[in-house]
Amino acid sequence: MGSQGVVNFIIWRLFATLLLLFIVSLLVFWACEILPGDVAQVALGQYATPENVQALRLEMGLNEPAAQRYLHWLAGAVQGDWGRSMVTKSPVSALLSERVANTALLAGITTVIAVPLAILLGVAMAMWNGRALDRGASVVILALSATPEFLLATLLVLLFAVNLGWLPAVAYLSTGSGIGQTARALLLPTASLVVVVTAQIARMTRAILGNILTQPYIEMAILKGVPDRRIVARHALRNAVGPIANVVALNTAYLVSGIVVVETIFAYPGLARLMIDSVQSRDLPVVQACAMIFCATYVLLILLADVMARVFDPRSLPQRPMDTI
Amino acid sequence: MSTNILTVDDLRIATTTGMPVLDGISLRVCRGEVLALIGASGSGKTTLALAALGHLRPGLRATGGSVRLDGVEMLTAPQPVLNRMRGRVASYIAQSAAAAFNPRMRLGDQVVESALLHRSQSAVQARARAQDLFGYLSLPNPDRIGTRFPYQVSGGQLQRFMIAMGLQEEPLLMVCDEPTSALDVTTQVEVMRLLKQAILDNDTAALFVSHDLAVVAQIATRIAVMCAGAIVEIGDTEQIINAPREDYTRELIAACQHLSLGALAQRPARLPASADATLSVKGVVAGYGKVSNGKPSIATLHGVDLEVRKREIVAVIGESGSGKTTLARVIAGLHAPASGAVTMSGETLAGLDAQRTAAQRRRIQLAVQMADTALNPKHRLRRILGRVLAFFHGIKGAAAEARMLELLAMVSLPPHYLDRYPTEISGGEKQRINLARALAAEPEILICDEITSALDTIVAGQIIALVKRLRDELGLTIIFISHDLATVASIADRVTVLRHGRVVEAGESAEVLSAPKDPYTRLLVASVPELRQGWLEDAAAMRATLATELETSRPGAA
Amino acid sequence: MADGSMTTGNSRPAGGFSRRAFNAGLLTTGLLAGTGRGLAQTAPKRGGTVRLALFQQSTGDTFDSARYDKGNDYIRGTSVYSYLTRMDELGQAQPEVAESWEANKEATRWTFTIRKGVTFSDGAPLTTDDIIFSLLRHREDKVASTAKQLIANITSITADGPNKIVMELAQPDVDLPILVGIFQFALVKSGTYDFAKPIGTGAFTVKEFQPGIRTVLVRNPNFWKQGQPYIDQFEMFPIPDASARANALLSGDVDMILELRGNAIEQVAKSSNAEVFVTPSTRYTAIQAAVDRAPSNNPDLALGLSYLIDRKRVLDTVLRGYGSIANDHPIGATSPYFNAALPQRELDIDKAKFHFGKSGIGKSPIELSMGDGVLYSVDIGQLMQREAMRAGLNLQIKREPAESYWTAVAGKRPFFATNFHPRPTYNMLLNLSWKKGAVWNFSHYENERLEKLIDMTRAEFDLTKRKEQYGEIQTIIHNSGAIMIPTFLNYVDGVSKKIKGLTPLPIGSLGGFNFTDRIWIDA
Amino acid sequence: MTGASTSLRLSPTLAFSTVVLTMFALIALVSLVALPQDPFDFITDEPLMPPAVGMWLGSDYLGRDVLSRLMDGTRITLFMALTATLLAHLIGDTLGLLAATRGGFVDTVLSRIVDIVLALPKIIVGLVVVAALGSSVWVIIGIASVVYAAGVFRIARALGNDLKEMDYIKLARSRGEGMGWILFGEMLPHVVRPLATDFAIRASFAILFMSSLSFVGLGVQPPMADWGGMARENLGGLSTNPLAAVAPALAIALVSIALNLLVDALDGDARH
Repeated sequence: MGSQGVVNFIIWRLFATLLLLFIVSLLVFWACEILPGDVAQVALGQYATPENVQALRLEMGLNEPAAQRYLHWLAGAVQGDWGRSMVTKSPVSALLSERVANTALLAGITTVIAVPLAILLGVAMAMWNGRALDRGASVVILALSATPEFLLATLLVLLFAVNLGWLPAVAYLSTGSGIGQTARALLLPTASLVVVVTAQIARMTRAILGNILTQPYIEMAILKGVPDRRIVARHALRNAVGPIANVVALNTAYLVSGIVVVETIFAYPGLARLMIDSVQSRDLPVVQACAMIFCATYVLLILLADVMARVFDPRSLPQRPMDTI
Repeated sequence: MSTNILTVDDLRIATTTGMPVLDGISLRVCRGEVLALIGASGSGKTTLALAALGHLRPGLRATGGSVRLDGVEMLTAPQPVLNRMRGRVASYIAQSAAAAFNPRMRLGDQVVESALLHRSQSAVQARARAQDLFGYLSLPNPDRIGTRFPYQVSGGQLQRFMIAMGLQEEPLLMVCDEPTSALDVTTQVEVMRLLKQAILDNDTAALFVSHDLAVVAQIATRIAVMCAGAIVEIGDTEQIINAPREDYTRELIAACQHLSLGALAQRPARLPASADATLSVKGVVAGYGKVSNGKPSIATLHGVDLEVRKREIVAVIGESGSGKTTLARVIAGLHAPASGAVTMSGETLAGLDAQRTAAQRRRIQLAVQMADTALNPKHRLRRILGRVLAFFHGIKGAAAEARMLELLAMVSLPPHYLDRYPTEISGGEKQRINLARALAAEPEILICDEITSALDTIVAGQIIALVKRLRDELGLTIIFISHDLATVASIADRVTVLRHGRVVEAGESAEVLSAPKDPYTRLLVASVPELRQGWLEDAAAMRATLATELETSRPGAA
Repeated sequence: MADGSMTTGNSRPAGGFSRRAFNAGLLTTGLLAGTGRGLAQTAPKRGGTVRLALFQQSTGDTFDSARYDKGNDYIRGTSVYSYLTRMDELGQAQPEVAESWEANKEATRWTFTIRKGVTFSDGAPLTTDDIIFSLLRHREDKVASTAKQLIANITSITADGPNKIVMELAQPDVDLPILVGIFQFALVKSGTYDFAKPIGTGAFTVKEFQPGIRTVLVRNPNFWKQGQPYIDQFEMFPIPDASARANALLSGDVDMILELRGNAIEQVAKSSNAEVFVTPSTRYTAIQAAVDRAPSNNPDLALGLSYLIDRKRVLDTVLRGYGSIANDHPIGATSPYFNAALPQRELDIDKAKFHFGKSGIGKSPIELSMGDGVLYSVDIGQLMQREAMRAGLNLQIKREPAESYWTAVAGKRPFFATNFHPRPTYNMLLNLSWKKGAVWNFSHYENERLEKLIDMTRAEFDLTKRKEQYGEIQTIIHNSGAIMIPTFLNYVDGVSKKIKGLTPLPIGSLGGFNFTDRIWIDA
Repeated sequence: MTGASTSLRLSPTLAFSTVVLTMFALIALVSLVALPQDPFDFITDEPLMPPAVGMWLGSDYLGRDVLSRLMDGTRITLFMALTATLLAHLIGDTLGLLAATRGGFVDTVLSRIVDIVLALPKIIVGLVVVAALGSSVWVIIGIASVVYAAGVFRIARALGNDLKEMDYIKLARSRGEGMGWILFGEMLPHVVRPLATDFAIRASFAILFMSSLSFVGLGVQPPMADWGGMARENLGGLSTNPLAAVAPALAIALVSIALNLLVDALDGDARH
């Protein structure tokens, strides 16, 4: 069943991904070039005297032509060397390691909780379409997905951390803090993210299933005496895998790159915050690394979703590989 | 248990907005009998069929009457009860198997699903039963074919799976909704035969919905003629066919006879056609995928020739996959041929309309099968026709208005239709507009691609008549593409038979259709349903003999 | 006050003048009354971990004292490094690594006696070479020190025996002992330029340092102060969001936080487990005019603007009363140097109108560049803009992105906000911000008389003369048309009630950013 | 069409959403002419004062009238969100349909560009642009519109791909019609509804996106305040005057909910 096709498809897409990353890296580089205030200046900040700046520029090799610097970076990146942070002087990889771990942890936990929850919810809503559960759930979900993240998070903190004192207000992880401690620390940020993500995915799932339930083969199933639940669970869901996987992928990507607000409120040292700080300090190598990670995550997640869709689709039609990145 | 399996009493169904769909229907189906529901689309026959299973489509509700299936009141029965009845007491066979099978589930699983749900058979029994049925319905290697997915089998085979699914639990009643109308004629014969056989062998009763009297005549013991949500006439097949009481029934029969090979006889003498070809197609090869040295990777036409003389109607016949539609699109310039040439009165036409001159584009017009997709549902007819006038002839305002009224008259539609949307007119009327739009360009050559195949018999007949009239009045040259010999017989001067992208036979339609040489043509001819009982058996027999011949004559590629 | 009692005796006055009078500038009445803390403390307890939440998040965190410009760094510095001296609550230099010091009559030659037995965290002894390097490296270009200007007056530093160093000054400086104790002049190993793995003689050693994420410090077992520090471990990490920071303190996740804002102050004050730690100071947020470009080179504009500031409202609404009204110059009202003769500027639409009329600005818009990076500037700006409407001035606030603020905005736009921590001496501040070409002279203001006065104050022994000089300085700055200082901002921090030993110091948060070796947990 | 109008009258959700939306629209209009208080003036010396007579939502962190600022913010917020979404659709729809009908090179290039935009985190894009151009109403609108145009593009393209298979499109092209007519004459009428649906939902996203922009300090210039900005700047006051932060957030939620319900209602009615 076209497993060969799937493999080729993946290979093609990975190639496309590399291309995309290359273009993005160019873009990011260019953007950092045109930003006001150059790295050396920002690094020296308030005290920059012209000669200091010159000295630092020299040290950072900023006086080389842009193209040369980019190629230099590229050469390194290709060999897996992300260069050194211009601000901390430490290797980017070292700077990233903990952040990546943190982000992965938070995104991971949230996904593991939110995705099944959301899909179950969406399916349930589709099954009891139009009944009390459906209506009630959709309004709640809507309200939640419509509240600004930062308010949601702050309210959670006020309630559970400040007033009840059950949970820590910040997701500060000191090195070597145990599982329990970590879990407690992550509970609130995870909770607020779960709420946001669940709301999104559940809504989409419900919508997707809703469309599928109008298909003729669903009517046929009804006329075969298949109970509603089974119809949704067996007949509809199979056909919904593709689109749902896509929605999940998008939301997961968001969890990796888009959760600045939550990271800020819970003082959680994640990638998104790092990228913002680095953009602000014009720390190009770090910005590049983050951008690469974010784009790669996004593209690969989407790829994963498409593969899922194909695996569940008996006819893995050979389609133009770039088409659905 | 009474012999009455289905009893419908004064059934009334209306849309949620209150428009009546079924208006006081009463009928009964007894063991082993096949009741056919026949009527034009919109007559409510499908709604009735579904109601027999206690199912109303969204937007419909029962406003009165009762439907008793095997003693159970289906309209009020709770969902669990319905679920227990469906598939077991009464099964459903949908019109389009292609759409009715879940694309993501194996056919075998879908066939046995209800049996397993009902626990009426153990998994093993169910599989065995299914395999028997597959064999019985002469599906290739029945023991393994169940593991296939819908997209892996042909349309005809899908329909057989559908029937197998209907028979799986040996129900008392099979509800068949146009089970063959989506099939090619030759396939239709086989499927019909199997279905009929199955019904007899299982001593099942059947509610058989169809718009084609000829088809119905072969299988039904009784026929109910429906029109506008009511039963016009109900009686034994014999009586309905030979001694119809109601005018509407007579009309149906007339249309049916008109569209049959019999029509060859009373076809009017052809007009004197000028000897020179207006349009000629020479060795056209076309298909999809990359073209390498004049051959596409997937070819649907392998070197097709076609000669059309002025003011004659040339029919191109073939079943699905014969490439007839591709040919139409090549001529119209919608599909660039890999090699070969299309010339119109001397001048060679570019492959794609983009490269053709405005004049050339105007002189060839195409009317396509699906009127729904042919007319932009968001445009009023005025806009649809007006655009063409403005585009080709720069006619606007009053002049355009006048011209449009002419066109409407030409296709015999009332003037006030100009303000309607395609969604507000019937299928036949859409097809008329479809033609009118083509005429608006004042073409010399009109290509009609399956323009009747989506229509009910009576309406189809009217459209055919219209086309003929247009040819006579406007002296159009017409390329008439169809899968249905009956239709063709009643209109074409000459016929070209396509199979797997090759011309298997061509000539004067009288000769080709009355004395076909090529076995495939013979098969086609034999497959045209005739309005007489027993035809089905003859056709099936004929088909069997021809089958072997065909295998040998089969072109290697396809 | 362990160190205080231990050392004051050794402090020998140089010359005949009273040290106590010295640098009285920073004395602020009610300083100790700022909170219920101060001297009345129970006996120190050892052990425990203290967590501090910072308000600035920056991957630019560093251990290179020459690059210090944030509270984050100062605290890190005072914990890991030692200094020659340390300023006490009364604004006096107290011995640290320098046991004692004395100056010649003109205060141009200073001799410091170095404490024996001070060792680096890696065991190496602290030598005079190390000390000399630690100070002089700030002259080097490649070091790009933030203290370049401050070291400029020291012409030479030489060792006199194993435990004495001598500093020669270009001009007399009676406050040198205080100067050599500032955050930048941390004592490091001679020849150190890479501070990724800092080695100091301070109370703590670095267990973990992740710029922008966290710093974990642990007790330095062979710290030269006996029995100190009291706590085993000190962690600091940023919580940039103000309300989140306050919540973290209230929920007990951290023990100390920097910079309480707005309502959070009352919240903490009300709470059972934490309290507000106020340090009255002369820290200020100013609106400066770049006098080297139009339109801001027109003094009437700046003067006009200065009458648009409702200082009372700034104090009440923006600062919630945690500050004091200023008069467009950096000297605090409680300082003996304060020039009471200068009329206090107040909100005065008519005066404003008059100056704007004089400036001929008319309806053409004036841009006021603010930034979230500059404390309260956006709020003050909004207040000013409101009054500007009344005065018929088209004043527009521009909130500038924080990152490029100090490079692309401060000193580059006509009117912009700046923010200053007080220095141990006013003289240092003036040197840094009012001298031609000084790094903090964002206004690019040049005034020879002013510069002369600044040098004079540094050399002047006589308090009354100094008062006059400072008086004139205040007048000049007040009328310079280069700066508006609406109010002085107290340091308002939050501290858990179980933290003891903290005493306010008006040069920074939480005891002048210098507290880690003195605090203890009293649970 | 007739069926639509009938069910329009029935649906309660539709009633709710239309009421809410019109209410905010009115507020936005009213805010142009009259407000209870001057939204920029410092009415009281007591910041974050709880509601009182004359200041029905209390005061904000600078002692300004929350209600007046909320009303003023309604105009700004809705203007920015709607303009941004509108622009996003103008760009996305045209390019999407074009990519679908033209196919080939045009399609590939456009799709790749869109991939890149989608692959980059929105906030980061915003941050960089603001860092480069400084923040102003129009810059923010620009950012939002570009970011969302990418999403719109994909939808429009998908719709276009279905449509271009329709015979009436093919016939029109074979007639020799130009792109203009194909896109706007033949296709547009069909995509209007689904795109309108998308518009509503996207607008609600835009509001949220802009609020998170304000959160990271990339919002509009003070003293102007959009809802997000207001919620943000008064977040510290949850203890004394929660309304100062919650009211604007509530407004955001209300509008988004209303927009979504509107869509659901219309779609539901479209299905019948």
